[in-house]
Amino acid sequence: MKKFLNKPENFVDEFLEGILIAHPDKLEHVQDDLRCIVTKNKQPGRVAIATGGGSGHLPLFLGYVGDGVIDGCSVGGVFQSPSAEQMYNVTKHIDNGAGVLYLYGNYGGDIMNFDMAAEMADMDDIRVESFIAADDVASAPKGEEGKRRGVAGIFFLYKVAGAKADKKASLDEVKAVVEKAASGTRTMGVALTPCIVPEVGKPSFQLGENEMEIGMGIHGEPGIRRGEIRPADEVVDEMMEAIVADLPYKSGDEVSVLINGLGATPKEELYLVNRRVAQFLKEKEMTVYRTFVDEFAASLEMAGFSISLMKMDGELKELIDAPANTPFYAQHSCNN
Amino acid sequence: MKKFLNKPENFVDEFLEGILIAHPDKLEHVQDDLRCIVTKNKQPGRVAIATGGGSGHLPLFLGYVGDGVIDGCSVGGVFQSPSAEQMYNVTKHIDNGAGVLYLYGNYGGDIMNFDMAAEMADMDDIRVESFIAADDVASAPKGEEGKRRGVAGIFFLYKVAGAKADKKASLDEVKAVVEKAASGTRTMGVALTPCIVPEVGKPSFQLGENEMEIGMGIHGEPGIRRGEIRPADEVVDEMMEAIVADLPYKSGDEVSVLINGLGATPKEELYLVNRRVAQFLKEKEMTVYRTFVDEFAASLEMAGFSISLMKMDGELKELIDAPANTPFYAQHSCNN
Amino acid sequence: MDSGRAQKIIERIRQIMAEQKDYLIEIDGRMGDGDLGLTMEKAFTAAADEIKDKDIEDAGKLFMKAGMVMAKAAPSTMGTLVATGFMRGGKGMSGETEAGELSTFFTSFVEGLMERGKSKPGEKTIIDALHPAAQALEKAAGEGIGAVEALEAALSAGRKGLEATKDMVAQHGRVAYYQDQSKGMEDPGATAGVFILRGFLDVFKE
Amino acid sequence: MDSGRAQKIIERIRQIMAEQKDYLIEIDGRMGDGDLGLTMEKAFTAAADEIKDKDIEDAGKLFMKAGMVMAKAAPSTMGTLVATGFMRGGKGMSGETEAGELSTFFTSFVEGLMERGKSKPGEKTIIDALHPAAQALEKAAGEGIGAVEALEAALSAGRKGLEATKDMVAQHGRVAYYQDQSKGMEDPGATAGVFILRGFLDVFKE
Ligand SMILES: Nc1ncnc2c1ncn2[C@@H]1O[C@H](COP(=O)(O)OP(=O)(O)O)[C@@H](O)[C@H]1O
Ligand SMILES: Nc1ncnc2c1ncn2[C@@H]1O[C@H](COP(=O)(O)OP(=O)(O)O)[C@@H](O)[C@H]1O
Ligand SMILES: [Mg+2]
Ligand SMILES: [Mg+2]
Ligand SMILES: [Mg+2]
Ligand SMILES: [Mg+2]
Repeated sequence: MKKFLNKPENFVDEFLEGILIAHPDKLEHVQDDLRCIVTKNKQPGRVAIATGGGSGHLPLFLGYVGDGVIDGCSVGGVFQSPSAEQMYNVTKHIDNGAGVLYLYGNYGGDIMNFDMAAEMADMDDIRVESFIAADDVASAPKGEEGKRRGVAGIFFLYKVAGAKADKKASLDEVKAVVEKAASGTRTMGVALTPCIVPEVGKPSFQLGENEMEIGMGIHGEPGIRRGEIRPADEVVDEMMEAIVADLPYKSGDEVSVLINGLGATPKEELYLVNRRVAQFLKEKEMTVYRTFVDEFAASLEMAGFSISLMKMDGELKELIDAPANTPFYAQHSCNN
Repeated sequence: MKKFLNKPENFVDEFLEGILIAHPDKLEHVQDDLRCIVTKNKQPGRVAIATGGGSGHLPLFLGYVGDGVIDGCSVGGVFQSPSAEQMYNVTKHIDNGAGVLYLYGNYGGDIMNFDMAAEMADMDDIRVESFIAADDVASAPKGEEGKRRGVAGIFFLYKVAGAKADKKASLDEVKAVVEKAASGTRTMGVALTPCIVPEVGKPSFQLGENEMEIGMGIHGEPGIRRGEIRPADEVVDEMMEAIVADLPYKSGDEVSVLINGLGATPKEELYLVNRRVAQFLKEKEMTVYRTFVDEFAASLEMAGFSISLMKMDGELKELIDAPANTPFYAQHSCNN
Repeated sequence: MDSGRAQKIIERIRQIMAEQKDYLIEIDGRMGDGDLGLTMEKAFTAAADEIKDKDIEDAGKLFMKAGMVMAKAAPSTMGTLVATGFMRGGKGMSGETEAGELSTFFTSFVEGLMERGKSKPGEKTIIDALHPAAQALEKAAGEGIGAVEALEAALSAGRKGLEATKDMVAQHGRVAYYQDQSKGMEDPGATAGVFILRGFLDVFKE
Repeated sequence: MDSGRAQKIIERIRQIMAEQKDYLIEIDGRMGDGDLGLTMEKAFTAAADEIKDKDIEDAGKLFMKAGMVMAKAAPSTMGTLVATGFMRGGKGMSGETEAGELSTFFTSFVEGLMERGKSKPGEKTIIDALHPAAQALEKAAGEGIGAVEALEAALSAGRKGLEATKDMVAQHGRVAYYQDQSKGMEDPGATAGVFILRGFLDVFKE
């Protein structure tokens, strides 16, 4: 296991300390719990957005806490849910009196804990609504969308939710725009190498020297096809066919594109992938509104990437283009 | 070689295409040469800043072309210099009538080509000044600073130069502030795994299963010590001792910190490193002005990181805090 | 049930989970992430430590407290489910006889699981072990049978339920991504459910 | 020198570099990045292709053109140096005799290298092969010796210079990071310099 670590059991708390030290103007933690990260810039009256999930996916989840995006995040162990109590403590802290939207990925542990946290918040008369991101096309067939995993597409949802909340929209309005955005968002990933959870110390799965797995989840969940590595353009085409067919996205649609690195894949390769994605969309007579290429939802040092599309409309364009200023993601307004 | 590629010989041009497609509002290329990347937002009267170098280091070098930073970049093959003619074409395009600063890293091929380009520009009566970044403490002993490699610290120099140029400073003033910033900037890196140049197809060096190399360059140049992987805090301490002793940075100094991932190292580990860097500086009674943690100067999929310090003064603080908006780096003013 | 017995039960389950840790890791690791052994050990260790010196008179309250501690200590899927089970079971526990208390405890426990997990019997989960066990306890309590015998019936029903999970297709959690491949294997959560039943029985048999 | 001969020289060096590609990769790879074989092949292939059908009367202009093409095609350290050498050599080439032309060509070539590389003899570079070669040519030209004999003397001086690089400590390029470790090995750039000399001699000997 080649990693920069001290004691594996301190991994999460130590990197959280490093994050809080690096961004003292933007982030703080609730009470004595490093794992409850909240924005320093509370905005009275604004709907607050909370997320949470296991560690190991930076910038997910806490990286989007900040201006224009989300307000708080509870942080679990590597690939493990935070506790309901932590979520509840974040909720109490970030609530600006306008209610809190829980926006997180579709994983059993997270769901149960967010449900428990919502019940606790309810006892405090904090209004909570929940939306569970489930954008991974590869994780369940069409018709069973509710069973799908939430992956990198959640970046789009955070961005849209935060921008809508900034406009002093109500909790229901924020949730509604997230629902709309999510209904047009689909993702698929591919992995070349596994990652190692520090406390486990060995890879959770193996891929052969020339193998890739299309559709693999960000914790190494099985994908839809394992096979020999193919030229990048062919890999992209296979993924895009599946993504585009799922919604389906059609000729004339305008979409935003997110190319997400899973950890070890260089930016050069991500942009090489973007080239083919753009060509593919052009061939299908779709237009690209905005393109985002970087690591948004990683899986430690896994090599691989995912492609997400979000169908755009006038409102979503405005929200995607609104400014953002978080430790892991900054954007000027009308940024591209 | 596990990579997302088509033909290795097309790697550079294909990722450049992907970049230009992703950022159509910000970037364009000169004439028919994809490898001459320039900002779309020319600013009459502003000193222009050009850089260039081999591919494989994204966001270096072209990633900083944009508002508030640099104006143009010539792009070479992987780890290879671009040609003098490409540099010259970039120079001609970006000159706003106030002269051009060449700001690039200390590598033989780059120097010779930038020198040739400067001679060509001179024939066109474009005033060119050059500054060669050489921040890597590990690459030559104190007293031979001029032989040192340029690595991630160049990010600080770009940022400072761009912000100074934005203030309508003259070419000499921009160069002077870069000289000042560079005189207080030092970097050291450590690598755990090599990377593979697509056209070569195999790693250029080998590190044992439990080995790290402290001081390794971003093309795999030899470092100062190869040995067993140690706990992260010990690795950081060893690097920080060398960096701090070199300038030297002293008690009472205020510094900005840059933790740079070399490619495969997860952000979690980079922040874990930052925790110890901050502790170390505190023990030495230095204060941290700003902290930057991300990939700034990568080496494809190499695992490892580097630490850079820049000594701050009032002017440098103002320049570091000025806004920036490039495809690979955005910052609001007074960002942290 | 006095709270001393409840304390012993938690402690006994802690022992069993510690002994079975590697086995749980192994069976969860076949298709899941292999954390179940760690989770169960962590949950019951935290609970046992917390309630060891606590002066709680009421056994139900003690189980609730144990559940709350587990939720903090082990917020993974099974950690949260078992925590919910103990909280709800402790809250719902009532009755004149020990068998009656055990019946209401496990009935509420399973209700809690189903609500929290949005799941029901037949979906290859811990519920498939504990739901038949709760039914067996209810029947035994209705028939006026003693606690040990009632728990023996419950354990046997739980084991049958566990065996039956082999033929089910997983609907929840990571293993659900493997769908049909999960056929033929026992559900690891149901295995942990059987261990919980055994912990109760062992203490009552002392 | 007529431009047909200059054309043949470039073509001959292209052949040699192609034949020696793997060898150059190997020796550059010991401490450098191993690209030298690729660079030299690329540079001379591009130059040979470019000037093949060009109607340039003047041999000096043809060498200059070859240098300009190399600079574009192979902008690495040695590519740029050799390109500069050909541009400067072609520009500086003059004289009544062939040996005189060769002498002025290589003297300017080496001056170009030193200026461009900010380097001088003794620093374990291509200069250590070509500087003594240029001196040998100057001497031969002064003595009125013919081109073939002059180039034979130059090649032999270049080979001696190459041999002498073994004892030098590298001051430039990637290999300089290895400092003392570079002792005992010939400089790969100087090796390529000897190949260039051989290309000239081979054509004059035809
Ligand atoms: N929604 C659910 N309802 C009831 N039980 C569930 C549910 N989801 C998972 N389980 C149980 O949890 C077990 C897995 O627990 P655990 O290993 O903690 O989950 P994971 O590691 O996937 O988060 C399964 O074997 C199953 O018995
Ligand atoms: N400044 C310099 N002046 C003269 N020759 C140099 C200089 N730097 C390097 N060389 C020559 O270039 C050779 C290496 O060329 P090349 O492999 O293209 O360099 P790199 O791959 O390091 O950019 C060295 O062996 C040496 O002969
Ligand atoms: Mg990376
Ligand atoms: Mg599990
Ligand atoms: Mg788990
Ligand atoms: Mg070389």
